[in-house]
Amino acid sequence: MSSFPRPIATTRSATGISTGKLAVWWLIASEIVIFGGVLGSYVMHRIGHPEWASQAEHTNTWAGALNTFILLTSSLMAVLAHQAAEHKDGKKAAKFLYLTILGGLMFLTVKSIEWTNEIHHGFTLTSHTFWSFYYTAAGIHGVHVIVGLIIMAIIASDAKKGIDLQRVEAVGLYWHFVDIVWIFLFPLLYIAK
Amino acid sequence: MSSTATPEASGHSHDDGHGHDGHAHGHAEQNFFLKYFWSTDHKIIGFQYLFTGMFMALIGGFAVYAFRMQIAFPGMSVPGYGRVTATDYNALVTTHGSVMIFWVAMPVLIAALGNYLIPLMIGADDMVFPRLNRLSYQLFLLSIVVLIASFFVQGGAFGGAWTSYPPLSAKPEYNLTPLGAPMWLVAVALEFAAFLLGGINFVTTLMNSRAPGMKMFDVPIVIWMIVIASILFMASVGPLVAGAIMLLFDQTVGTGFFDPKKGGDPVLWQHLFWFFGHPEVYVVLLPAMGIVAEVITTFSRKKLFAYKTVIYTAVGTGALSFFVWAHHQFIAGIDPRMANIFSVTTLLISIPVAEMVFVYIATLFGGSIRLTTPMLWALAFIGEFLLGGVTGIFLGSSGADIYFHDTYFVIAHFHYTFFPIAFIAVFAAVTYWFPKMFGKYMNEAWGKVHFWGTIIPFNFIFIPLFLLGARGDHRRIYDYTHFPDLMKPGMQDLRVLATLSLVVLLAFQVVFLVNYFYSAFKGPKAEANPWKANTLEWQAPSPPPHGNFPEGLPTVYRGPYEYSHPDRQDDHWPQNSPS
Amino acid sequence: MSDTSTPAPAPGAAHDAHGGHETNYVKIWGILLALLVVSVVGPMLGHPVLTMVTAFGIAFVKAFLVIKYFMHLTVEKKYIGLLLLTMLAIMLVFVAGVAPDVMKHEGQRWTNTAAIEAVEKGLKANEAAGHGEHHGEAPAEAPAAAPH
Amino acid sequence: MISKYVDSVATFSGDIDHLIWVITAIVGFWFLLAEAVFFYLIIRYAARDGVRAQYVAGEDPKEKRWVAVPHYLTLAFDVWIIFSAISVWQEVKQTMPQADETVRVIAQQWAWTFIHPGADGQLDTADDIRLVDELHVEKGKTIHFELQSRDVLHSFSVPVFRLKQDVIPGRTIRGWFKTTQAGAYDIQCTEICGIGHAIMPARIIIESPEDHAAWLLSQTPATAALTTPTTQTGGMP
Repeated sequence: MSSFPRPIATTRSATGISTGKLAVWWLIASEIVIFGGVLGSYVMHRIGHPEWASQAEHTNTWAGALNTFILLTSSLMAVLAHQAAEHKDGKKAAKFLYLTILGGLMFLTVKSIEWTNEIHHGFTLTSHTFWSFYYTAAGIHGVHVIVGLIIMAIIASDAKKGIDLQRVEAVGLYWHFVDIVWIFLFPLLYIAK
Repeated sequence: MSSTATPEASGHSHDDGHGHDGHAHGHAEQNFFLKYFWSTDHKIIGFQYLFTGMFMALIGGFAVYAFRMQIAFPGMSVPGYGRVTATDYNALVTTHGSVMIFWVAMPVLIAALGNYLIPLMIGADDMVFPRLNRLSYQLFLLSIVVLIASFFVQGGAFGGAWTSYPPLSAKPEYNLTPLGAPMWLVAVALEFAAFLLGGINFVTTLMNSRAPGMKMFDVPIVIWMIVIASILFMASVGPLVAGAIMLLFDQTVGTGFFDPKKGGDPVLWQHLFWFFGHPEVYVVLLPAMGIVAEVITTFSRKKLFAYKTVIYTAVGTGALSFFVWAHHQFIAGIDPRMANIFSVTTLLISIPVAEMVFVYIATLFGGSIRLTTPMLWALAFIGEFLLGGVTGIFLGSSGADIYFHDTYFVIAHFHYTFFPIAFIAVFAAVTYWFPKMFGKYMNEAWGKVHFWGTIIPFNFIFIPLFLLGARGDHRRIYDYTHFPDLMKPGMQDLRVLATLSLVVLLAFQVVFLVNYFYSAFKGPKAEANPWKANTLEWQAPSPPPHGNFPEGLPTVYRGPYEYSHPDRQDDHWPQNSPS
Repeated sequence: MSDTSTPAPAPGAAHDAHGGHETNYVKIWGILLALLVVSVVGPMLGHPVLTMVTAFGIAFVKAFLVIKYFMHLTVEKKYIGLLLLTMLAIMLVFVAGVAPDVMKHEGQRWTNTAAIEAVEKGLKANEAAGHGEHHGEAPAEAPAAAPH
Repeated sequence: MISKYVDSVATFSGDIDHLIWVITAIVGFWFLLAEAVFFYLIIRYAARDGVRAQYVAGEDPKEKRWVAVPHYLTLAFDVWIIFSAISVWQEVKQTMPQADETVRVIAQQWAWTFIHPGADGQLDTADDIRLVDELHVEKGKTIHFELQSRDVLHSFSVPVFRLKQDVIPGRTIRGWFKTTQAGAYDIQCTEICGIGHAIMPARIIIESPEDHAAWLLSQTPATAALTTPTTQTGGMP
């Protein structure tokens, strides 16, 4: 990582916000509209189709709640990693990032068990448009989780060596955003029945 | 002025001495592949986008040649293509539309010029995320590979128009392109991903990496415009990205997001598409406007009239563009009451755009205008775009749109906007920045031949199409002989006139290509600032080396348009000149 | 995108504001978990309006807590918050423009016959499925969900 | 202007033509004025030896007037156009005058089916007349139409009425027209609907009351049954 010569441009900060963090804010801004598009479409359909309630009933609230718990906890780990990075403690930051990654992996595990179960009961992507939305929205979110995990693993291994500690905060922001999306997916897909 | 950036200036001068120079040398001895295909240098990536865009323009141009020949001479074997069947025709129309917008206008106006110009014009040595930049181009290239592959798969290329309305686009039994349709959609989605990454890079670079002393209101208009356009793109494309995933599932696994039989709604796609599709018009318009601002100020030696007004109108246009999308759907089945609201917002958006054009015309007042090739292109942009702009009023007026919707009037209208944007302004940019890009001059005489050989046929293509549209010719019809009312005397003559003009226009592009590539290698050597312009890129050597400013990154003392300042002997005043 | 040439604040200043609150994060996490429990328990009371309030109201509170305390948006530059709000507003504009066509199944001079049939058939099927609770809940869905 | 080339056959087609004329006059005036100023400035301020360009920032309100005044005028003319456009829109798309007859128009890849109500004037009765690619209406009658699609999007466009409405599967979209003149004219599909988009023309035949009555007689239920279009257009579901 450090072999790449970083241009002076990257080190400038006319706004006072570090470049990486500023970019993540813009990334989050553009993600809001992506999730907004799919969730907006879903909400409009859901309100227009009260009969979908009978499909929504079959979602597993407990799995959703467990995943919310896991993501909230991993968010806590991410913010603790950020705190450690602030104190220039790369080792500690890496430790918390690995815990965050563990949370993400647990989230994916719960998700796959849940989906396997649902697919076994015949609720597939194509069985009903409710389920199409369910799998698409949660699937897009899941892809974000996976991407976040990969990036976090790279940053954690750097942070352990004390390199680029400012990135810990940036990836944390992204992770909190992924968490917030789930905070809204949870009531939309699981609770509103 | 410079004091505002002191905390950063000190850090910068430190970097300047060490990191930067080592950086430039580190890249000196790369092999050809690494230098041109794996480079993270913003200028190389800009060139990659530019040349890829030019290549795609050839594809788009060939497609329009083939299907226009079919319209003018139904059933003929088109030289170089062969017989155009109905399936071919739809595929060609779709290819032309999507290629020209997604793979020509977007990469050239935003990605190529943005990459090349942003670091140079704000006095930085590169983009803030060079490797992200390279990834963005690679994704873009991948999207092209997918698109071109889709021409050769079973069933052929997608033929459901660039709007890709379901259910036609969603089901193979309707569109008969079981592979072409999903591949087209994947290509578009990859292209969006590439530009999202690029856009984040652009915005961050401008916000954080301006030269010391450069305030936001010292930034050249073209950079403002490219960045505003990137933001517009980021804010509008989201729903369509989501929609593309949904449509892809509809096509490949059989979900029913847009299938009324399964509880979906085809109208939803139209909204998702145009919610992006209309801001997209301004995404490409604004950079074109920015190019014109640079060129006309340089060649009329004038300060830009009301610099801040231009920025405010650009922001206003961008903001309003989120409220107008459904004017593409007036008669497409939306509730007629909504059409009233969208008609009002649509006509209101004409105000900031008109004001921008007025500002440019006012800039010419009191100037010292030299009609060089880039200036001719920039002026032609204003002159031609005006017609494109005013004809939009017909279509934005809901009542008149009932008749004009989906006719050739629409086609002529948006080509009077898009051709000036994607070609006239781009030619202005390419010829204006050519000495900077290659350190050589283009041939001026051949440049003017190409100019007139493009502008005159351009008008002879699209004025006939306005007339045909007013007489009821509707779009995407490969053979009008089935419609008695559309074969009245004179109508086919107009179609033939448009087609022949197109052939002439395409032929004249050869002049450009020869002039461009010959001059790039063999043209007379150009100095660093041949046009005596103020902006920072002209203060770097031509062509700029890796790292851009070998004598140290510049510090900025004033705005970009201080031409003919009364206190100065010189009629230009570079942004980085201390006095 | 306001004028961004203002000098950078001392890098530590903003961070120190939350640097010292090491226990705070765990406390916020505790609150978030408590809210999660409420949002899961809410629907068990079986009142549709209450469900909506606990589900979505609490989601907003949770999101607010994460944004304020974990993402430190409040100590970030103002325009970052404005940017995110603008994006949300854009989505509201989108939904407002689309809802009359997609969410509603009937309008001036048009009827979404397919959707109306699907709703009728679906509701009948739900009723036929026999569970009393389905019967009670399904029709209540539409009015309860409307505010969102 | 339009009617010189395309007949104007419905009651509202003249209003649309008039609207188009109004817009043409307004934007045409502005377009020519702007181009005239533009070319004048190019010629007047062409570079001359020894003449230096002026330094005008354009920030002074006095200078800005040159842009601000046209800007307010644009707004004023926009308002004029908006009011004219919306009044026409409301006439064509938002009002529904009392119907004399209702026809059902069913689009599919790539044919139109027109269901006429027949002698009793009621749809969905035994004497309905189903015709493919041919719509018969009586001159001067107010006709309501119901648009439906069996597969993809189509668009019901009658240029001589200046009328256009997309047809969406899953929806029924209603509209109206009232003819003013007899004759046979094109009905076009103006929304791309697959490879047969260009071979989806139909004709509207506007007949005088006598001719219409004769046509109605010729389409007795017995013969109508024989020409039922489902067999001709294939078994699209």
